[in-house]
Amino acid sequence: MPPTLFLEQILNGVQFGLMLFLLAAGLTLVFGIMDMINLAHGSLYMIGAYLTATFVGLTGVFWLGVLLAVVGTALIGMLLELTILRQLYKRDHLSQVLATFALILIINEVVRIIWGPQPLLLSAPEGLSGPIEILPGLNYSAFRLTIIVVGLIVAVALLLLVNYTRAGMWLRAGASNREMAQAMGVPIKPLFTLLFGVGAALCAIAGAFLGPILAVQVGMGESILILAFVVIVIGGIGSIKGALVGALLVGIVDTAGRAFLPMLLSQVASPEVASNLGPALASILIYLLMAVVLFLKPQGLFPART
Amino acid sequence: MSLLTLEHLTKQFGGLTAVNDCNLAVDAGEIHALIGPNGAGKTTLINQICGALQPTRGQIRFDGHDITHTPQHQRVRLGLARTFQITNLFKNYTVLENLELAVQARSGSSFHFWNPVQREMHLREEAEQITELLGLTFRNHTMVAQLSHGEQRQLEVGLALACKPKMLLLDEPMAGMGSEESGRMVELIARLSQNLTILLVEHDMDAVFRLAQRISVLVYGQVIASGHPEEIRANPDVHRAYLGDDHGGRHP
Amino acid sequence: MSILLEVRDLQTAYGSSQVLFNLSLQIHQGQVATLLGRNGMGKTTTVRSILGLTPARSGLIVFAGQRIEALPPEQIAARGVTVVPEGRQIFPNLTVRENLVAFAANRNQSAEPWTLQRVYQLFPRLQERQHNLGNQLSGGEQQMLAIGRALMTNPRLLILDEATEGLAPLLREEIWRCLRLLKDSGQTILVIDKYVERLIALADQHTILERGRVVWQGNSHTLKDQPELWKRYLSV
Amino acid sequence: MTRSLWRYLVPLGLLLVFPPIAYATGLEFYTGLITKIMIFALAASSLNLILGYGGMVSFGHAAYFGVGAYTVAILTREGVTSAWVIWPAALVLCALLAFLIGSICLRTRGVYFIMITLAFAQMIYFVVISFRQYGGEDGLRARRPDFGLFELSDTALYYLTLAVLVAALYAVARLVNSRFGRVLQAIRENESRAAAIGYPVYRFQLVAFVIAGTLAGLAGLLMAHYTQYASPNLLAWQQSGHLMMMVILGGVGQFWGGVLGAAALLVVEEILQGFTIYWQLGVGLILLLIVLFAPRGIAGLFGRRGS
Repeated sequence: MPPTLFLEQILNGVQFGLMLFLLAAGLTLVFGIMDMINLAHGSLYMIGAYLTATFVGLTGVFWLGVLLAVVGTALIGMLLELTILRQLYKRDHLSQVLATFALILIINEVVRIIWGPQPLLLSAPEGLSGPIEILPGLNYSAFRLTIIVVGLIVAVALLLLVNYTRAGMWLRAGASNREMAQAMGVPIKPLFTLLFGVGAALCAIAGAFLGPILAVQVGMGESILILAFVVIVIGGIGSIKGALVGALLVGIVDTAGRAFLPMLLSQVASPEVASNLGPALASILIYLLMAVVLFLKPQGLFPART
Repeated sequence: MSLLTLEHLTKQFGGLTAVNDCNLAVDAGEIHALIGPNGAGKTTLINQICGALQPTRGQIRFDGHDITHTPQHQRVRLGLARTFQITNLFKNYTVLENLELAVQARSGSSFHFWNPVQREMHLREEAEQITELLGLTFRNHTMVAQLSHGEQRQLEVGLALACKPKMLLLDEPMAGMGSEESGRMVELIARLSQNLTILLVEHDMDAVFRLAQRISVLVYGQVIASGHPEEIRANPDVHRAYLGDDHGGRHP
Repeated sequence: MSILLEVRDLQTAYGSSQVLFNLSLQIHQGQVATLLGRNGMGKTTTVRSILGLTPARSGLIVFAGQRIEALPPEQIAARGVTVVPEGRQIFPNLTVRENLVAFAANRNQSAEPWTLQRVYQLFPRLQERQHNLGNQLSGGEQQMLAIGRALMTNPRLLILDEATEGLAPLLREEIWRCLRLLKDSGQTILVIDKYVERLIALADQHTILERGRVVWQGNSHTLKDQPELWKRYLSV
Repeated sequence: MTRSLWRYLVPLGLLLVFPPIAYATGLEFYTGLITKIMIFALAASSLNLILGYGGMVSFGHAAYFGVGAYTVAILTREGVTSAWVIWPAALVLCALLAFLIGSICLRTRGVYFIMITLAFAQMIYFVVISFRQYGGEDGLRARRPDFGLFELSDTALYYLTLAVLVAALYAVARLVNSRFGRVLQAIRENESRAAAIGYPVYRFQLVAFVIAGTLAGLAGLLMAHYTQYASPNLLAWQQSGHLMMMVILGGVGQFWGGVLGAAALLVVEEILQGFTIYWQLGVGLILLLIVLFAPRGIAGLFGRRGS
């Protein structure tokens, strides 16, 4: 296998992993801090992608469209928190699963009513549609490279925010003991609303940049939601660092598995078996990864609470 | 004759050594108190003796058996029962239901899927005997969540008793109690010790010096002194590490 | 001396079961006051009502001249009421240092506020462990951290709920020494504990609760001379 | 005693006489709908056994449901037609699978348990759809097996399903009131205390997990008889979610929770599908309202206690 192909797949894995991180970051914070399972997190990703497609279409400028979509999704996220999700913090996990599953159904149908059942067209901005040579002999999509840069910037900003600012300490304090945090003077309700807004904004960024690569369609949130959950469970719930490591692991393993497993398999098995089993094994790989991690470390790689 | 012996028992959590090469022998029939500053590893020690935690190194012998690697439920069968520092009961069950569960655990297999357990009257009868012993008969049908703190602490001991143990591990049975309730608990423990060996972890020095025949002092996971109450009271090391000037007078 | 906290006719309930009945008390600026009583008599509930964690059903709570009984806990805290809670409740996922600095403020506008350095001076042990997480501390260290955390907000009123519970005798002494120091510096304190003799030596004003009602109020002098009171309400 | 007995006999009697009446009045369609409801009632009840009574929130219960169905499809395709082979094969396979998955998953707790059960179900899903000779993503036709004694018409399937459901529910009712059931519920209530009074917690949970998996396999088997088709959707995580919805909707840890939840959800879906193509919007709104205003599920509304 040529090394450039290998490198390209690893870069694809990093790119996908960083986008997964944006989704997982919001999810793990909401989960770790409010002890709230929010299945509708994937719906915000879908809303972000739809809004991006719409705003890019309206304005004709990709980056302006993304900006508007991020703001719009953040507002929708905060609105959801204020109206419905806030009622669920005190409820058990099962009620949260049921209610947010109901939200998925509702949001999916509303999106279908507004935008219709057909997938939307969202393409990469023109200047970034071609490849650029990043190493001698290695051409890589400029848009994917942009995604990596954007993902890295957001990831670093988020890590700094959570680990080194007072708001970050308040969030972590609220995660372990909400009442005590309040008694120490943390304005917990607005903080949570804001957190939801930030989580939704991160979803929208992921939706905006993955939209041109994957499809913008109803149901896009659910399949990626499962991946985001896998990420935060591998990383340890509530840990931003864990989400980053987990996301990169899942992104690389998934991408590389899909690219290389069928190839590897065809060297040891018949082509028919390889073409049959290869994709299946590749799909299983991340779940296998999760099962192994949980078997060895039942609290994930970086447990936030002990 | 020692009923329980710990030899070189060590427990590490990552880099932290909670229990460090600890040796301890508890004789049959005695009340042996284990005291020491917070964080000395007392609860970790209890957790290893009862089997909730696996030791990193060392050996635990109980009643002639090496139980270092015996699963928790088998240690209960061998006669080793514990209470918890923080009350740990079946909260939404009544007092009798709590005790019936413990009685059931030691009377035959519970892998029976067909016959209604409510028909097994002997479970209830034995549970009632225990509430009588505890003086909680009037609470038989009260939900545990509705009991006072003191009553919950009593039931905590009762659940361990229902296992018909040879030895009780009591982890701070007086925790959070007022002096009146503490007094009742001291009486109960004294009464139990007529038929049982007891390892008592407690901060209430009045209770410890009233009850214990022997005392061991645990500091940084190691036993720094072990002996009769007068020896412990007179031991300068123990004063420096734990007792200080205050001998634990609660209320005047 | 001016009144810092006044509680008047406070009634508090959990669901349908009422816990506090017409409870009234006053704490003057610079005083140390106590709440005494057996377990389950309503001491912690009183504290929770003052903090806004279990809002009062009726009655007044006036702090520094303003009514606070209807405010959410974070606003009451912002006005300068800080608690060292029962069970310490350190944030386990924050380091010792973060536990201290996360809530730092100068809520009593002190000219010489508590700072990280001063807290480390008071409890050198905390400095040694400043990069450890809260859940890696021993019980005694957690208690010191809970006190340090409260001091870092420079509270106008410091509330200590069972700050010596579950501590080894030597550590208990350490806490008493610290409280004496705070009193001498002019800190207003409300303390709940069961070591009556210690409290008589430390505090100015005492309130005894029995089943959610105030059954006695008075100063240390009077309490010292009435041991029958302790017998009746505090011990066997 | 007699009053409570009537409470069971009246619905059972109605179910027994329903098919001929439906046939006479031209409402055969509803015989099929009720068969489907009974199948899901069995699947949801099996989940309720571990989720409600055992406190084990499995998010991968569809795995057993789907494997039960696929066993029928694959065996009949491979020429095995006797129900007397297919049924035991499916049940044993599901029991083994539940044993394997359970013995790994039960080492974790809480959310991690939810996610690792999901992971195993996903693995099974992807393995099954990778076999193109068994239909891949299109699913596989499943012929009705040969019972020897009778022809499995739609009506016969209705009665067979009814018989299986009644027998299974009776067995579950016995189980939750037995020694085992009491311990299982005690472990849900307080695991560390259950261990401290001498119960091997892991073993109890694993046995319950295997029983529930086998019952779900039984439901899946009937599902394949009903639709004569094994669809990958039966294995998908949405199906696990669907079963969980039924249990939560009906009442977690309430004896009738699985049955009520399955009936309510399927009937609502059926009705809304008749009105609008956006029927999921209605389902979502109803679920949301129920969570917000009826936290104990439908069984809770009737004020019955499960245990």
